[in-house]
Amino acid sequence: MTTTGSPALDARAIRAEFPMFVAPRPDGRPLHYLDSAATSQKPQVVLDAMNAYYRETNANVHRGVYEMAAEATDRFEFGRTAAARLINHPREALVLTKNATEAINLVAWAWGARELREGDEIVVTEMEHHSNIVPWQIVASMTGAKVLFAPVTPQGEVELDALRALIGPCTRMVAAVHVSNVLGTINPVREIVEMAHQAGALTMIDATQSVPHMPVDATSIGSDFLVFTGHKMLGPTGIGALAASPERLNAMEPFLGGGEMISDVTTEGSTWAEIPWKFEAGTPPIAEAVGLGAAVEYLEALGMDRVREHERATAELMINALGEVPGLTILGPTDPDRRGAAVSFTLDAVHPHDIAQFLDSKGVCVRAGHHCAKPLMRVLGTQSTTRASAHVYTTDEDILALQGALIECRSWFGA
Amino acid sequence: MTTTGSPALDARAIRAEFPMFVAPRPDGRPLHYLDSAATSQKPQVVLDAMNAYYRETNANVHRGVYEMAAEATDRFEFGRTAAARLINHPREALVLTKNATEAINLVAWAWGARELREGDEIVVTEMEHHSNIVPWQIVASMTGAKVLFAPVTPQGEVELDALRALIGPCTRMVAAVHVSNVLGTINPVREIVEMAHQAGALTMIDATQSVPHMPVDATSIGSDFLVFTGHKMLGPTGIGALAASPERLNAMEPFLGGGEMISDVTTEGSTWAEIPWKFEAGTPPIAEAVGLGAAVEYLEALGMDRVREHERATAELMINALGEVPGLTILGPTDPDRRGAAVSFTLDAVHPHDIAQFLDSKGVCVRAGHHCAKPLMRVLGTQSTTRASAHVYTTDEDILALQGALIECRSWFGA
Amino acid sequence: MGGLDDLYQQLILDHYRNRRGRGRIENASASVHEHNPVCGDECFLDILVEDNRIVEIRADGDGCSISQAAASMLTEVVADKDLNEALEIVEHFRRMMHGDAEPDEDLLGDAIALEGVAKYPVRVKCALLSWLALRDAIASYRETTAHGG
Amino acid sequence: MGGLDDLYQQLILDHYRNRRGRGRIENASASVHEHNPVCGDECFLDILVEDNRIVEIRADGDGCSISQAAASMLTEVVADKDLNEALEIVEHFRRMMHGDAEPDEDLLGDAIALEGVAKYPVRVKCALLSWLALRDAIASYRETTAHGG
Ligand SMILES: Cc1ncc(COP(=O)(O)O)c(C=O)c1O
Ligand SMILES: Cc1ncc(COP(=O)(O)O)c(C=O)c1O
Repeated sequence: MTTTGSPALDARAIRAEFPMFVAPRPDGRPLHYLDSAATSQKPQVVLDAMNAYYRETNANVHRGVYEMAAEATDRFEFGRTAAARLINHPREALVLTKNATEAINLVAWAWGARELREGDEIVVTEMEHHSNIVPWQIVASMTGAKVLFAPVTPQGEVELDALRALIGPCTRMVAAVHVSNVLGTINPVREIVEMAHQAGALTMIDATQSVPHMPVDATSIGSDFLVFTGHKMLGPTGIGALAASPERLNAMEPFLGGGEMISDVTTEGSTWAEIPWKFEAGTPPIAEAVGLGAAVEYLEALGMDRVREHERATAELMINALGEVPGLTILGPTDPDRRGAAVSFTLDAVHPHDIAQFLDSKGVCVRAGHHCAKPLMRVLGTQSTTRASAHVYTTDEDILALQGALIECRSWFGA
Repeated sequence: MTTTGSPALDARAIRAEFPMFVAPRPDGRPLHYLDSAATSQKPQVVLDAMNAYYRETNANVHRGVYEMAAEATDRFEFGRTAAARLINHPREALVLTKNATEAINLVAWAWGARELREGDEIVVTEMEHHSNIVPWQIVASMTGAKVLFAPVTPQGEVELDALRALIGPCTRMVAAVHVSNVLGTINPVREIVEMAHQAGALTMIDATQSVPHMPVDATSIGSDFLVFTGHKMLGPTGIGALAASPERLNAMEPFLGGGEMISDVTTEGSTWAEIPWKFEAGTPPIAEAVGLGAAVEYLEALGMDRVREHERATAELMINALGEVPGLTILGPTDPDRRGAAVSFTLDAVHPHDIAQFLDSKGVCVRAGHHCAKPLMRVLGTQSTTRASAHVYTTDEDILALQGALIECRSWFGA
Repeated sequence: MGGLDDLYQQLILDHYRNRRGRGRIENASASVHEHNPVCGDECFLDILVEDNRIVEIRADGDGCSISQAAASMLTEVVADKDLNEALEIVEHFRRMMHGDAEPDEDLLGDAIALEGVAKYPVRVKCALLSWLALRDAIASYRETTAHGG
Repeated sequence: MGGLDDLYQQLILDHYRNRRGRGRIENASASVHEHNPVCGDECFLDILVEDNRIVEIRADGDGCSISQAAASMLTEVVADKDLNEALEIVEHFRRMMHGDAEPDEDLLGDAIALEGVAKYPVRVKCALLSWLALRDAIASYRETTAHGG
C-alpha cells in the first residue's frame, strides 16, 4: 500500500496503483475519470489476483479431489469471506451472484413470485435504481401484488413520514436504496428497516453505491436482504452479492436450479445444498470472486473510514467547484456529510449529452442520461442529468478539470 | 497461431500458448490436466484481452457518451458477435448470461413459470446434467407440470423410441443434452428437435459440452433454445449464453428486471428494450464477454473441424489406452465417431475418490463423483465414476500418464 | 479538439440554435411520440398529408443539440415530399448513421452535416429519433387510411 | 509421493481392507441414512442403545477408502461408550477434521490416523460421513425416547 500514514487518502499515490491511470491515452488526452458510480477502475492487485488464479490454479470448484481444484475452491471462497467481512455479515449467508441486479431478482423471484398474493404491497422509493423497481414490478404483475412508491422531495430526500404512512398491514416488502446513484443522498436505512419490521414487512437495502465508498455494517442495518456489486467497488465485472439473514435464506426455496446447489437429484425430485450454495447454481464466477476478494483487501488496507472521508471531502470540493460554474444547478443534498460524491447537475439549457460529449474532448468522463432512475427523473422534472462521480483515485485536479470544462462548455454551446 | 499447416492440431504447440502449461508447478509435479469437461484452461490471448479491456477502456456499457464507454460497448458486443458467429446464430438472439445454468433457468422461469399449467409435461433425458433437470423440476413444482425422463440404455444412449413415445399432446418442452458430460455420447439432437416440434413442443438443447469441441450449427439444429458456457470453451468464468429463436425471444416476457433491459420505467409499469438486451438486466459480464470473444477467435483460428478431429483422435487414444488397464470398465459408447473425449470409467473396487487422489500425486487431474448427473448414475448402477476429459491442449503424453497412473493405482490400493 | 468540431459542425449548431419546424400540428394526419431509452428524450412528430404529400411537418420535444438539429433538418428536407420519397430519404439517412451508405447531399440536404455522428454510437440514437418517428408516422397514416380512416 | 503416504496411512488402508463393524442391526435403537453430496456415497448407520450406552454399532454402504476406514474406526472407538462420551468423541473428531483441535489419541483411538485428511477439504466430507451419521442417530434416539417411544 502506498498511502501515507496520515489520516487522509493520497489519491495521487493510489492512482499509481491503477493501470488505467498509469498508461497515457493513445491520443494524449488526460483522463479525468468521473464516472465511478457507473463502474470503478481496478487496481493492479485485482487484475493480478485474477491472472494468478487463471495461471496457477484454474479448475472448477467444490467437487474436485485434486489439489488444484481444492486450491481453486479456497481462493473462490476467500472472495466470499472477504466480501462478508467487509460488511460484517456471516459468510454462509452471503450469496454470490453476477451483479447487484441478479441479487435483487433472486429475492423477487425466489421469495416474491412464490409468496406474494393479490393485494400484497411492495413499497419502494421514487429514488430507486431500475434494478430495485423492475424486479418488483415483474413479480407483482405475476402475482397480483402492487408496487407503491414513497415520494422523494424535490431536494432529493425520501419523505419519511409519507413512507411511514405507506407501510401498512398489506406491506410485504420495503425496498430502498442506501445511497442514491443519481443524487448521492444517504438514506436513513436503519430507520427505514425498523419501520418496515414494525409492520411485519421484509426489507431489501440496495447498498450498491454505499459499500464501495463507506463503512457499511449489514448486521447493524439489520435488513433481511442487502445487495452490492463488484465492479463498482474496484472489483471485476460479473460478480455481485446478496447478504441475507441466514434464517431467511434457510426458509426460502431456491431460485436458479442446477449443478452445485443440490444435495440430491432424483427423477422424483431434488433436495438442496446448505446455504449459501443452495442459491448458487452452476459454475460460479470463480475468477471474479477471486478479484472481488483482492478488491476488498485493497479497500480494507486503505481503511473504509478513510475511504469515506475522501468521498466526503471530494463531494464537498465538487459541490463548491460546481457552485462556481455560471448557470449550473446541483440536484440533491449539498451538505457533504449527508451525501456521497455522485453529483448530478443541470447546466442552463445545455443538454447532458452535449455536456458529456464536450467534456470528453477535454478528457473528463461523466455520465449523461436518466441513470437508470426514470421515476426519480420525473420527480426532478427532467429527462436527464449530467453526473460526475468519484472514487478513491479521484483528485482535486479531476474536479478542477471538470469545473473548467463546464465553463468552456457553456460558452461553446452559446448558453 | 502456432499450429502447423497440417490438418491435425499440434497440441504441444498449443500448450505453449496456455500459461497454465508453461510455468512449472511449484512442487515440480507434471500437469496432465484431464478435467476439461469441468472447466478448460485459458490461452494467454484470452487473459490479454481481458487485461487490455480493464487497462485501456474499462467503463460501463451501452449508455455512456464518452469515447471510452463507446469503446467498452464495442468490445463487449464484439464478444456477443463472435459467440453467435461460432454457432451460426443471429447475434440479436444471443443472450449473454453468467453461465449455461442461468441460461436454462432463464427459459424455465421466464417462459415455464408463466406458461406451464397443471398437467403439462416437460420431457428430459436421464442423461442430463442437473442444470437441465432441476430448473424444470422447480418450475414444475410451482405450476403443477410434470417432468418426465426419457430412458438411457446401460450403454449410455438415449432410447429414441422411448423418447418418441413419451412425447405427446401434453408435452410443452423437450430438453436434451447435445454431448453428455459424463459419457461423451453425442446425441442426435436434430432428430430430437424434430420429434418435439412435430408434437408442438419447444426444445432446449444443452450444448455446453459440444460447442467447445466441435462445429455446432444452431440454425441447422433448429431448437428453440440452445445454451453453452464460456469457461469450458477456453473462455473466462462468469459468462454463458442462450441462443434462442428471435421470435421466441420477442414473444417472451423478460426474466431478470433492472437496468439495461428497459425501454421505459414509470411508477405504473415498464416497457422493455429490444432483444437481446431485454434479457440482460444490470451491468453485464463485460470483461468476460471480451474474454469469450477472444476465446472464440482462438478456436476459429484453430478451426472447429480440426478441434473436433483432435477430440475424436484423443477419444480413440483414451479408449484404447484405458482398455489396456486391467480391471477397468469404460462407460458409454466406445466408437470415437459417436462421442467426445470425456470418458468415464470404473476400476475394480477402487473408489473414484481414491483414484482421483492417487492420480493427483502423479500430476494427473481427473474428476471423481456423480458429475452433476445423479439420475444417470442410477441408470449406470453406480454412485460415482472417474472421468478423464480432454481439450485442444491434451497430448498423447497426458493419456499415457493417465494409463500408467491407473495401473499403479490399482496395485497400490490392492485391488 | 478536432473530434468535437467534426461532430458539431457549424450547420448543426446553427439548426440547434435556430430550430426550424418546431411545434405541433392541430389537425395532423398522423402523430407519433417516440423516446430515446438512453437519455429519456422525447419527440412528438406530426405530419399533415395531402395527396400522398407531406404538406406540413413539425417536431416537438426537448433534446440534445444533435437530436434537435436532426429534427430541424428533417422538417426542411422532407417538406413537400411525396410519402415514398420521404421514406427513401429516411432510409438513406438511417443507413448513413449506421455507416452503411455513402451520404448523398441531393437526398439529405443540410442533414449531410450529421454524417460525423455515425462515429458516436450513443449519439446515433439521438440523430435518428425524429427521423424514425417520421417513418412510424407515415406507417400509421397509411394504416389509418387503408382502414378507411 | 509424500503427500499420498501422509493421507493414506497404513492404518487407514488396513481398516479399509478389513472393515470392522460393517452391516446392519435388525432391532436397532436408531438408524440413519446419510449421503455425501459430492460423490453420492451413502452411509447406513445403526446403533443399539441400552442404559444410555452404545452396545452395538454398525455402518454399511459403499465409499472410498477414507470413508470406509473412518466408519470402521468409528465403530471401534465408540463401541460400549456412553452416549455423551460418544458425542464428545464425534465432536473432537469433527474439530480435528476442520483443523480446529489438536488430536487426542485417547479419545480417537485408530481414528487419529485420519488427521492428515484435514488437509484435503473434499475428503473431509468422506471422513465425516459416518461420524456425523452417529451424531444424528443419537439425536434421533433421544428424540424417540423423549417422546415415550
Ligand atoms: C452438460 C452440461 N450442462 C450444463 C453444465 C453447466 O454449465 P455451467 O456450470 O457453466 O452453468 C455443464 C457443466 O458443468 C455440463 O457439463
Ligand atoms: C443504486 C444502484 N443499484 C443497483 C445498481 C445495479 O448494479 P449492477 O448493474 O451491477 O447490477 C446500480 C448500478 O448501476 C446502482 O447504482
